[in-house]
Amino acid sequence: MREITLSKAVNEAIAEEMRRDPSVFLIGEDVAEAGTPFKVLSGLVEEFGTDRIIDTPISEPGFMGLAVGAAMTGSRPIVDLMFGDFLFLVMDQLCNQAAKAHYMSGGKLKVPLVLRTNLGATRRSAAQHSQSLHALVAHIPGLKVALPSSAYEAKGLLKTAIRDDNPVVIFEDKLMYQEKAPVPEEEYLIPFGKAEVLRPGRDITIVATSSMVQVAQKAAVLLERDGIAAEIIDPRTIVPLDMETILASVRRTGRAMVVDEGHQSFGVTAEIASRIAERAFYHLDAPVQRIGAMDVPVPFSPVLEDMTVPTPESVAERGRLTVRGELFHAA
Amino acid sequence: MREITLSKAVNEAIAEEMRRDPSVFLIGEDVAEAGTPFKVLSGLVEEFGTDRIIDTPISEPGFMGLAVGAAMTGSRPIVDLMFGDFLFLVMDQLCNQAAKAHYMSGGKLKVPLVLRTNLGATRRSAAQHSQSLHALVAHIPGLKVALPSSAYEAKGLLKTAIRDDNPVVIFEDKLMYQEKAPVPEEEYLIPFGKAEVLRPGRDITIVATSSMVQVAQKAAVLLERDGIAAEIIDPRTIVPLDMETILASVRRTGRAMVVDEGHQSFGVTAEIASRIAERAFYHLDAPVQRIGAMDVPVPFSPVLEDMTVPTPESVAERGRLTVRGELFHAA
Amino acid sequence: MNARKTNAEAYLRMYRQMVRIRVFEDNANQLYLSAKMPGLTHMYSGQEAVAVGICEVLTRDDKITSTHRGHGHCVAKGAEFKEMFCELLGRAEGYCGGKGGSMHIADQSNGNLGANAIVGGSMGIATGAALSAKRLGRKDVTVCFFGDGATAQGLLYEVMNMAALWKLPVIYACENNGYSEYTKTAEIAAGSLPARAEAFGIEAFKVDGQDVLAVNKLAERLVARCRKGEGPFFIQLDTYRYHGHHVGDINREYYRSKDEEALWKTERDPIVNFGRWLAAEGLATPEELASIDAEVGAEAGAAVAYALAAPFPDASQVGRHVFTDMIVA
Amino acid sequence: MNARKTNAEAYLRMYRQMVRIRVFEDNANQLYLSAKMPGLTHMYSGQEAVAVGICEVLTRDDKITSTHRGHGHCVAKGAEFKEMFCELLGRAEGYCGGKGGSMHIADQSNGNLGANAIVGGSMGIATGAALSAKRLGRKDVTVCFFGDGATAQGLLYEVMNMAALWKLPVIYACENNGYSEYTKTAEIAAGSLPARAEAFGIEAFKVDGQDVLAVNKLAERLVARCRKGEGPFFIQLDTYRYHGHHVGDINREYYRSKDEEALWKTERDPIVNFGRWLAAEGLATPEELASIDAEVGAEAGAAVAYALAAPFPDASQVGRHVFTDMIVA
Ligand SMILES: Cc1ncc(C[n+]2csc(CCOP(=O)(O)OP(=O)(O)O)c2C)c(N)n1
Ligand SMILES: Cc1ncc(C[n+]2csc(CCOP(=O)(O)OP(=O)(O)O)c2C)c(N)n1
Ligand SMILES: [Mg+2]
Ligand SMILES: [Mg+2]
Repeated sequence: MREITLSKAVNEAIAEEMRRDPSVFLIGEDVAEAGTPFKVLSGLVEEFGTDRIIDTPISEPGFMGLAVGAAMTGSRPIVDLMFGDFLFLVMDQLCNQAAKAHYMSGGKLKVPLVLRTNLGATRRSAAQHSQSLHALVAHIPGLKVALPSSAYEAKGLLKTAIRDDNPVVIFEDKLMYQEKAPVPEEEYLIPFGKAEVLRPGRDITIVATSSMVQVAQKAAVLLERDGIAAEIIDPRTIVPLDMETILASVRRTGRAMVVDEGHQSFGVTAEIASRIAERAFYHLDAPVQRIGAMDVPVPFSPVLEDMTVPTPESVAERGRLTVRGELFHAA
Repeated sequence: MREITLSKAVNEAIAEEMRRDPSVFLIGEDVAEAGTPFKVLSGLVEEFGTDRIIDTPISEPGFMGLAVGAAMTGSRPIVDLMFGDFLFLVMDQLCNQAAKAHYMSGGKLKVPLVLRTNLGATRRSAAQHSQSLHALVAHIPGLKVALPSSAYEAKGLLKTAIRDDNPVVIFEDKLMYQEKAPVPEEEYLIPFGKAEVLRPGRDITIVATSSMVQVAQKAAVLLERDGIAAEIIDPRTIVPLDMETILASVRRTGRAMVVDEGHQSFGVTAEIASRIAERAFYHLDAPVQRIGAMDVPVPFSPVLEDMTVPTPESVAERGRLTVRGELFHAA
Repeated sequence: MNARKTNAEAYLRMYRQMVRIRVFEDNANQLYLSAKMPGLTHMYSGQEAVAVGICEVLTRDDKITSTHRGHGHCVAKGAEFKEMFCELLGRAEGYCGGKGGSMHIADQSNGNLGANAIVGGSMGIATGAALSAKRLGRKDVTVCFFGDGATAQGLLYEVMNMAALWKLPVIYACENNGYSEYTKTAEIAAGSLPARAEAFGIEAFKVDGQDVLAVNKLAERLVARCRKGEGPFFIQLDTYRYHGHHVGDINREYYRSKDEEALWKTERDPIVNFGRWLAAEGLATPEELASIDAEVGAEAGAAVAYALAAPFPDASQVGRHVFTDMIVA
Repeated sequence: MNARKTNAEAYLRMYRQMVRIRVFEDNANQLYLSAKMPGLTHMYSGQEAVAVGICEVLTRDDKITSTHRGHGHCVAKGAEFKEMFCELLGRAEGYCGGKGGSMHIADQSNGNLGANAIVGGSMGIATGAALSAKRLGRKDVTVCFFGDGATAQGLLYEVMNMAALWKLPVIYACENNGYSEYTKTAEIAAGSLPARAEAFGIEAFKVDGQDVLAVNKLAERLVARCRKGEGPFFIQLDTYRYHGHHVGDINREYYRSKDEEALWKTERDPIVNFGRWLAAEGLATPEELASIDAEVGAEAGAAVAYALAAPFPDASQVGRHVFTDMIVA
């Protein structure tokens, strides 16, 4: 199968959906000629014109609001939010308006919009350009949240998001934009709420999201050397969250770790770990392990920044301790 | 001991700290003559003048930003955010600026501010005036988060917050403003990060926050009728979070429930439950139970709204099932 | 049909709509005072000429966005009393199935994209509706209603900038009732409101918001220009709210004198004055007007009675409509 | 000391400060190009007269807030090269202990409350610093630097409104370099920027941001008026950035022509033109200016060498400064 970058996969998803449905348009900062700072959207304005690939002023709350109104009135906007950190600026329009309009109107208003943004640290971009804030939006009823972990998933999930009648927030991993993966030429969609078992294993289940899927995969290779077979599950969407697949695995392996790049406390690892701990209680041979980013603003200095995120080594080490029953030292 | 309302307790805390420290001022909408819609601040402007009790335009991001700058330059602002739901409007200034400035500046800048706001549903105020959003801010490193559950705690925690050199978000329960509780005449402070055991019990530990403390207490009375002794712990602050007290209790009772009025998914119950499940793993006789608000926008109609929040009956029922080992039916 | 006749019809329709709003609010207030309405609500009484003068020139396809003080806009844009009272009382037959209540009442079938409990919260929505219309080649115009207090929200300037840059068919209708909750506008708004819009290249107007004909004439002109692609526009409509900020705001002399209230009510009432004008012009007799009042009163009474007897939503509704395609357990 | 002499000193100080900024940026760019600097950074080159003309009239107690393009403000407000380069390279001795980097460089000892990676993010902070000064009876003035692109953030209008209502000692200094990333200002800003401030009752000015004396004179007057309680003010300073939006923005002809760049660099360079004027007025010989250039070059070279050899922060630092009083494990 051909291999394309995540960036290209996103670009294709948008182009295909825009060709298919004239009500889809894209709005954000420097999305047209510039094609975004990450060059993800290069070429789209040439095909679709500035009427459908709309450059905005630096007004995140404003264009987020515009998207909500447009979505209520027959359009299907895709909002391009340049950095996930800017989510804080659009929270009111996203969480008080977009997320609630369908419910508050008793189902009469619909808000089919997609908010495309990103997550991920270690780009030496410091505290305001490195956050992974997906846990925040996952806490708000009415928003679906997708976390692709490869070019393949990025394309399939984004296409599904664009066709969804609800507001969907999709986070791309900034570090992955230039990474290639096999992506079919033929059209495909990836359903929401269906986790993927990326690697089978009998000893421990690793649930990993977005950027942490690769980390988990490398950790699994390290664990293999020690004779430990890790099963890796990628939930793909955390709202809706496919607990059935996760629980089936944990009930088999008896052990689980959850790895996510958001801050650990009050984050995604807490939700998934507590659901596992509750619903696989009688199957667990060891406490469910959570590995998130440190609870610190992301520091600029590379030596510090690298300490804040889970690594293949730290994940493997925790997996080893878990399987060997040596966790007391880790906790 | 005299009994005063939570509203009065908050008023006293602010007055005492303003008398003590001239760098403290308060800023928000209709805080002066009007004393806020909840009348919590009545009388303060008469004592401290409009120079220290400052009425603002309806510009939440703006006055939150002003508070950050004032806090960096020798003032200790208290921001009055009329409804907790408006947090979405101030997230950037709170989470990208206030929370990170101390860290990003390597400890040079300090942001000693308090954001006073509220939480709690069942006032028939619908989806944009009923949210309990404390989990969101707890996820952001650099913010302390206090959740008083009585007039006594409201006063002591707020005084501590005002003296703290970090940004602190304190949530008052709207439904409790007119409720009285014993509050000493003498000055006192309540330390952050120290949970309180409000009721001893041997069978199950109930960790309850803010508005849910009273619900838990009523549930405990119901459980007592069935011969079940519930221990109730109020963490008082969730950042910092006193896990030692909670774990000591759970290791004794072997069972735990966490009750919180925020949405259940990706919320406070997940964090506390997953920490308990991990660190009291070998002491647990039953899965840790989480009881949060339903994952739905708060509906207006009373019949629906009342279904969305934990009640003494629903908490007691879950406790009963947990202690009796009948949880399969509940999960 | 001669012009005079057509106008007369429109005039009487506007009169009736203003009366309908006033009567709706009086009934809503009664429901609150008699503890039959859950929560609380913000009365539009006194501001009727604004909503009616503007909505009279809008088609059903045109959109509006509304505010926490939204009953007037809802009625003016064509809503029915029954569904409105049902919504205020949290009943299943309400416009939002009881899930929205007074602060979120929406009626998308008539182009009302909803009240909003976040002050300024709908400014983006209105502008986005205009963008949508323009992009999809539709002719509809959107009117964004908001109060003087809402002009303090930065969002307004963000969206006015984009509306101006992209020439969107949207009208920012600022209802200046002189107060932002318990505070006089002058204390919270520096400079000049129309000048703010003009600084973004938006043509701005001021009009007496108690004079339904003046409002209507201006709106007619601006809506027509919007349809021709000459928008956006900004209008400051000076008006007054008769009640407290919300139904529970009773003792309000500390921020607003009784004399001031009395003056507006006796001298500047939009309904009374318009009624007098209609009579003076020979467009309606006092009896005809009185019979409109009576009809509306009866309509409201019946709707209230209906709503009070209407069923609450079924418990199964609580988890519906979080998403279009999943039910939350 | 006669007035001429004092002025000469101030002029030469301004010249030197402008050169220091230019040289700092050239070195930073080199560090980036040679892959010695982590992340990326935004060059201030071309805009020196703005930061220097304004900061020359500020005392150490006066505050500034800065932007993602913040090195110029930092230098102009009194920062040392060593600590600045250490910060850019993530070293322990940097102004922020290496935790902030280019986009968060702050130097509170000289009144610089920090660069900010959120466009517009420091507008509230600046206004709050002014509120703080006024409330606490201090005389300091705050200057809020931001770009033309940042005027699209609604926050600006919220805080200008409050600054105007409360007469706060703050100056909003809008550095209009004609671009907001890869987009021309005209495409993202409707109307007129100074008019926007005026609509909020704020006196607004326009000045040639390439003319350090013009900037300095205006700033002197406005800062003095701010100290007397006559603030706030708004200044639009027309200027130009020589480099790309950030160091990695190399191929930029699709949004900005090489001719345009060349024109600004050859005809309107603030340092060259000011140097010429100094020589023409007999305030400094070309040799004196050249020796300043040389001194600054040596200073920068030494600071870069120092920073490159300086230690990174200790691992134990990662959990410090999240809070003032707790360490995160
Ligand atoms: C974002 C936000 N801030 C504050 C409030 C509380 N609040 C509700 S109405 C109101 C005053 C609004 O004044 P204005 O816009 O003039 O409308 P009016 O009430 O006069 O119709 C305030 C402050 C709110 N609902 N939303
Ligand atoms: C809130 C926010 N939105 C977008 C960005 C990305 N961004 C960084 S600089 C910039 C352009 C700023 O333009 P301007 O204010 O004119 O400053 P200049 O770069 O010209 O100095 C943008 C869009 C950001 N950092 N923060
Ligand atoms: Mg008003
Ligand atoms: Mg610029």
